[in-house]
Amino acid sequence: MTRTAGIDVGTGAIKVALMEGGRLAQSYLERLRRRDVHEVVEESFDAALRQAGWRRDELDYIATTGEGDQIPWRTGHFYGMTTHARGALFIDPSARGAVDIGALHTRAMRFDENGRVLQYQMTSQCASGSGQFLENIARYLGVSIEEIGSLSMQAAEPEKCSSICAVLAETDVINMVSRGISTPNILRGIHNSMAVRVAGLLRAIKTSGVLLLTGGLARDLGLAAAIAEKLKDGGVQVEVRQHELSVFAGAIGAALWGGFRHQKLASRGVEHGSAS
Amino acid sequence: MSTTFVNLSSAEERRAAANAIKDQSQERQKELIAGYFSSLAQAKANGKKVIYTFVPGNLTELIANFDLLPVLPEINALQNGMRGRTGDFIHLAEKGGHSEDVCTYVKADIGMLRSGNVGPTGEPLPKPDALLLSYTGCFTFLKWFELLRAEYDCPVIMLHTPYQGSGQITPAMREYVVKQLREVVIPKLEEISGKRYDEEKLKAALARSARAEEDLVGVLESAKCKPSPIDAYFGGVYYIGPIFTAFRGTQEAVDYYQLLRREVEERAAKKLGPVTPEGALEHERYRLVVEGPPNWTSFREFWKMFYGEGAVVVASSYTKVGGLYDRGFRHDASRPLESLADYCMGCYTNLSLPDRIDLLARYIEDYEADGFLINSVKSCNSFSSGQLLILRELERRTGRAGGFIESDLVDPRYFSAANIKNRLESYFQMIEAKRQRV
Amino acid sequence: MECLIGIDLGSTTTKAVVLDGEGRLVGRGITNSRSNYDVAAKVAKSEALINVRFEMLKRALREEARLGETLASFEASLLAGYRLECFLGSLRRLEAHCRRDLENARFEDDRPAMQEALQRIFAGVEASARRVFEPGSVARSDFFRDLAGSSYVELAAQVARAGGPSFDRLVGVYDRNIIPVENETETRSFEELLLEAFAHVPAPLRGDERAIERLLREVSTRNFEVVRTVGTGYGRVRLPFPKDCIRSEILCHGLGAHLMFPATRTVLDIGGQDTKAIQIDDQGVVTSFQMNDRCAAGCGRYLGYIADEMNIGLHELGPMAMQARRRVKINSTCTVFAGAEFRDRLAAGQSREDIVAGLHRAIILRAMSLLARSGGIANEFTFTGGVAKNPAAVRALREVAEENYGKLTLNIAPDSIYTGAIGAATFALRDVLAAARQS
Amino acid sequence: MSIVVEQKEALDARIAPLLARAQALYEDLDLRAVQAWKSEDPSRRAIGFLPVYAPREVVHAAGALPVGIVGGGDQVEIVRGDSYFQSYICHLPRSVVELAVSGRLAPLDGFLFPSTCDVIRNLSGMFQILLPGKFVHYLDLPQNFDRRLGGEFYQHEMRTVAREVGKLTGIEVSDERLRASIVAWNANRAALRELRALRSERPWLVPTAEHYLVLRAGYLLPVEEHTRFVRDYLAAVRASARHPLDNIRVLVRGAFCEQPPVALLRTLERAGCYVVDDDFLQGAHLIPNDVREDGDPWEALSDAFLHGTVPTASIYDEKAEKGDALVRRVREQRVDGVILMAPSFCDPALLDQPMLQAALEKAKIPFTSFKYAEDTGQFQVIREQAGTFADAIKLWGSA
Ligand SMILES: Nc1ncnc2c1ncn2[C@@H]1O[C@H](COP(=O)(O)OP(=O)(O)O)[C@@H](O)[C@H]1O
Ligand SMILES: Nc1ncnc2c1ncn2[C@@H]1O[C@H](COP(=O)(O)OP(=O)(O)O)[C@@H](O)[C@H]1O
Ligand code: SF4
Ligand code: SF4
Ligand code: SF4
Repeated sequence: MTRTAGIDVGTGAIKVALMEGGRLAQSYLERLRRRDVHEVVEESFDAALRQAGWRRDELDYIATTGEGDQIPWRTGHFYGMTTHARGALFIDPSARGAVDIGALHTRAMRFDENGRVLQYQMTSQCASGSGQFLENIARYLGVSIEEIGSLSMQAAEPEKCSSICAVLAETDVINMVSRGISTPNILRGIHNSMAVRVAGLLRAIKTSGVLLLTGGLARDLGLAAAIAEKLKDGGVQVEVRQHELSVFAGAIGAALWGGFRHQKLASRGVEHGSAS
Repeated sequence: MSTTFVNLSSAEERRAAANAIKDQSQERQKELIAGYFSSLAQAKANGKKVIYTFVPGNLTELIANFDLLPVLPEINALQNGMRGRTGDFIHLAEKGGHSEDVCTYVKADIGMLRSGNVGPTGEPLPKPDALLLSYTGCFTFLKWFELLRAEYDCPVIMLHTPYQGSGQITPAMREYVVKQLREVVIPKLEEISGKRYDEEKLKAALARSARAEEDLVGVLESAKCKPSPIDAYFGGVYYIGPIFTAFRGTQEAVDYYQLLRREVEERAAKKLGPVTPEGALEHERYRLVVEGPPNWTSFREFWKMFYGEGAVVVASSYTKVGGLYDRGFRHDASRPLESLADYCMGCYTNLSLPDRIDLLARYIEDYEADGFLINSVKSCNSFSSGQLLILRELERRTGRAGGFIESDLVDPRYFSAANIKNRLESYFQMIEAKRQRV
Repeated sequence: MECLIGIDLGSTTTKAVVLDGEGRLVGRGITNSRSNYDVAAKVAKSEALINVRFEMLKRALREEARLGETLASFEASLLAGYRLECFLGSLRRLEAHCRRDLENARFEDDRPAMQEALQRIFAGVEASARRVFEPGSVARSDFFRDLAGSSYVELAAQVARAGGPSFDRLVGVYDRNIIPVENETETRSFEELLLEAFAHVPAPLRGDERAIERLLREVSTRNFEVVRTVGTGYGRVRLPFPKDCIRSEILCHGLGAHLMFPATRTVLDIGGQDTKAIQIDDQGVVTSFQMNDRCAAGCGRYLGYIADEMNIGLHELGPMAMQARRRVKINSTCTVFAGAEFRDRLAAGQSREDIVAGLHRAIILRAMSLLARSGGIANEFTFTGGVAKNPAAVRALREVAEENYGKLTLNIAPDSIYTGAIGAATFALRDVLAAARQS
Repeated sequence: MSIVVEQKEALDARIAPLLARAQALYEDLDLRAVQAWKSEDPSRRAIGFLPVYAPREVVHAAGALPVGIVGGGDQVEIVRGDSYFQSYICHLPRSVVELAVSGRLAPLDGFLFPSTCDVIRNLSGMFQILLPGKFVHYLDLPQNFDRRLGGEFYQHEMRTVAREVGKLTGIEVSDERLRASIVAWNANRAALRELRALRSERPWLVPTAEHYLVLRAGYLLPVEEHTRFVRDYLAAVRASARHPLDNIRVLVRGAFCEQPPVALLRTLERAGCYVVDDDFLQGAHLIPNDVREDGDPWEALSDAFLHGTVPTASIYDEKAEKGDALVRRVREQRVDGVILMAPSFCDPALLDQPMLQAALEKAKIPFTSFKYAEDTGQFQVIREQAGTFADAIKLWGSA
């Protein structure tokens, strides 16, 4: 059976997915926390293989995505939106759209039942509304990342906060706190402002049907709710979902595409080992 | 009671008198504009054909010559802006692939079209029978009509108007435009309307235009009085409404401007300040010259930031976008097509940058302004590109205080009230500080 | 004494100065404005007035206390004791808040461990504070938040490593509770504080205790009449002042710079969250200005963020950049992206010093475009705001300015952070004089 | 086809010096090349022209060197240029002003501002103020394409330019001289056509960034020299051992005025896209085919402009054909998709996009779009967009 690996090199974390015959055999995540990327990639890949009891030379294809095109021992590289779309489809076969909210960038894509990306959109050079942004806010509020979602869900009167700079947010947030606004209301306000940006991207790609949140922030229920609400207000017919594997969508997608390429090349009798 | 005989002693009475004066012309202006929009709504029912065209360099008299009705997309956009409809329209256009970066008039128009082409007054707008591109000084216009052509699949009549790059209208430029009028525009309009071009009729209309223009200049120049009886920017946009849109060359316009001028002269004689949404301005603290269009989505709020501080705009370039009359140009029945050509090429945004600076510097001196302010709108490169150099040159040449604020025409996302207020506040304090020095 | 006060409610710090009737600068106070603006204004103002009293006290001591050569040490020791008392006051309030927080349900499982951990941490913070406030030692910051925060975080890490509750949990308690503490003010009067400070002064320095105590009490209760207060700054609209007591920060900065350097024609102020470029005439009247805000790129916070990313103190950043050898051009505008670019470049083998210098140059280039927009740089040129304390920023500014505008006199005053407040106070003085002339 | 492998070729010994020269010219913001050319003969004059298109033949015929001014790219630090433009105006004019106020345009004796957009239009007035005494001319290109109307007007404009430049050089532009210039440019056009054909046929021989640099050299070199240069480059790459990569073929549209940084072009290629056709430096190939060499040369130039230009955002699309023209081009060039890439805040390019998109959608041609600025320094977003675009085509196409 074909064994492939997908490695998603992000700005916040490294994600590894090992696939066997179209099934997810192993997943592994390691946060970067300001460490050397290449070292963490090596470590995480080895850890994943160890957990699965595999050896590197048993792999038919090692696919990278994200910032992974610099990894010398990859077989091939696929770009972020290609892999997130494929991964999303794997995780939730009814999904036709995905939003990947990463540490710095947010990407939205629409795809067909084969995982072929039809349209996509990505934020540009301002980190307002990014994952990093939310992380900073949580830090100023003394809330751990895991708690954000459930706190946000308790909000009764979300605070209005439009386009806040990710860096100056500190002041804004502290200001809100000192005005007596509760943590849930602040968080939901922030979620709402992020949702506006996401909704903008989604509108641009004209998505409809089931939308899967992928990437690190997919677990954040508050954000998911905010996005769903924003889309509903905007008259967009979308069902927003998330999944515990969401964070691995890129890695899974890469591994799947690797398998696809492997078959295609093998069927043509093309030899391929490592890329270099 | 006739206002002329009131003894204007108390502020209360003065305000009452001011409002009484305001009413007549304001009512008349509202009627004219409302009448215009309902005539558009009924155009098709009345068998009238419709020409879309733009404000700068508009050929209203020529369009009327063929009994056609002009629709002005910019006016729709700005009226929609004042009514708070443009945010959604712009959104809709951007959703359809229009960039966030481009002129919002275009997007507001496209958005309105996509939402069923219901005009600002809630009445439907007729489809165009042709698009008349009579001013090409703004490149966005070219694109705008290319876009509309794709939407409506109707002919575009193109009049290329050369730019006054060297600061003047040369004979070659005039000849080129007249030739296009004669050989392209008129034949096409004849074809669309099925009517013959009637030069005598045009001459009569141009003569009426000139009369209204004379009175408009009188009104705008009344701001040289101290205190100024008008606000030549916020109030000014109401004054220019009829003549810049569908009414130039009509008797209605002649009458309206006569009435308006009379009222303004009365106010001036009584040393009354301009009318604001909160009554007559009591105390004129700052006299300003303003360059650039206003913001429409927060027009009232924006205006209040001025009159709230006692600032009166005594001259503005925006009131010259649909024709610059205060340097002597008038439509001229004795040279009909030539004067139309000069008109098209003479609107404010067709002036070279050095010429714009000269004009503004003259306003600052002639109207004895304390300073000048640039409202730079994101939409309009025609206006905005180069304004920072204008600012610097004016400061250098006049020594008056210059201010710079940024907003947009009809995109509510680009009006930051707090920011503008902050800047204006600092700006007024700056004028005050300068004054105390002297 | 009659005095005038100017308050500059900045986005990062709030500054207050006190002028006497002759317009002499007699007191300065600063605090961080992160929390409540009213409180910040109040704190800065009382700090400034306390500063005035300390000056008076010094004069009184010099003239009356006959302390001889121990006078200087006595003053230093008294001041350090005073600072320590204030710090400990805040620390106790913080501890109380934290302890109350532990009653929250989320600590059900590990309350005793948390209590014990807090016990150790607070004891440690207090001990280190006593070291920091030794007379003559230099503190990393003037603000309780920064000082207490850094030593709390350090100790929390130790406690966590030693098997206590997790670091995140411990720091979370701090983050939640520092905010209310910042919004409270000291409850003890100046007199009480001063007497407690006096208790910290070592015996050999104390001299005639009773006489000195009398003196301390007397100065503490001297009356000031604050004739007028003018407010300015980013947060000025939130000040509870009548409108005519508020001036635009642009005007205040212009005037303040003029007072410090009368030949100034161009002023650049880089604060925490906004940057201003101002042109003034020979009387300090603003002739044009430009400012930007709402985006951290190009403001002081940009460097602060980078320092946080690198886990070093803000004050270390400039000296590090001074060691650069090569010029690095930073591609990202956004602060957060610049942080990521910083890591990428490190990974690509570029030196920390060079990259950090590139970041300094980037913020200065943003300031240059603002300056250019306001009308360029005319001689003399004054640099104010917190970032003027950063030597690398100053160097980059001088370089770029001279490359483009020729040789210049670049002024930086030790009081430069108070520029806006000085302007505001001077406006207050002028208002009073004008009113006097009128009547 | 093979797996994506980055081509790490040691530059061919014949190509390397040519590229080094082109790169040096590209970086020559002080116009040292112009200074050198002028110093050979003190009577020589050089005239700068802004994007998009100017009839360089006329300047040449008047004895002056036409020099293209296309901004400062990512090479100049903008210190004063920003003070002239609000943040919502494209980047090109600010670097042009930066070059002007820092004295780097001093070797030029005059400037032509062809009608391109409102920004360039107003920039002509700004130059009149910033560089008093210099010859600054706004060149109105016709938007009416009738030979008798627009044509006559344009000929009048060209004659004005010829007269004014002639005053600087002391040369009167005769029909003979103008015809000779047309011949010189026709030779250049022929060389460029050949280059473009080769690139379309075998894109791995002519990488986008190199194509760009070669074209760009023509904005600084005398035309005859540039023609030789293009021919040398052609010969060198034809003889090289470059081999194809697993890339898709794309066509780029929208970049007609402000130029993308060269690193961006490399990014596109690295992300898996061979650019086989583009509109970078549009002015250099706006009129792709030869201009008539017989008859009245003024008329020939005018006719070429009226009827021989490729559609571009700053010329009125009289016949509503730009969408069809793009689709036709896509078919001719056998590309897999189109990248619509416009400068931020560029009204002409961005207002054109919805029309181009509509045409592509109708023809079911894949496309992607993004914005850039001449000083864009971060390519992550562009790389991902282009890469995803290439991925989709590769995975689903025949690759
Ligand atoms: N013709 C006019 N002349 C002077 N001022 C006018 C004129 N028309 C309107 N205004 C001023 O502008 C304000 C806004 O007018 P308008 O937009 O018509 O109000 P509304 O929002 O009630 O429709 C009015 O309150 C009035 O003070
Ligand atoms: N010792 C220092 N060394 C370097 N930078 C400093 C120092 N102190 C303050 N700063 C910088 O100054 C900024 C605060 O400046 P300030 O003028 O007080 O801001 P504001 O007026 O906006 O409150 C901080 O963000 C920091 O970047
Ligand atoms: S760019 Fe300016 S002149 Fe042109 S359509 Fe827009 S607002 Fe009007
Ligand atoms: S606003 Fe903040 S997040 Fe956005 S670009 Fe500026 S620094 Fe970055
Ligand atoms: S990039 Fe676009 S807007 Fe800018 S100068 Fe060129 S054509 Fe004009």
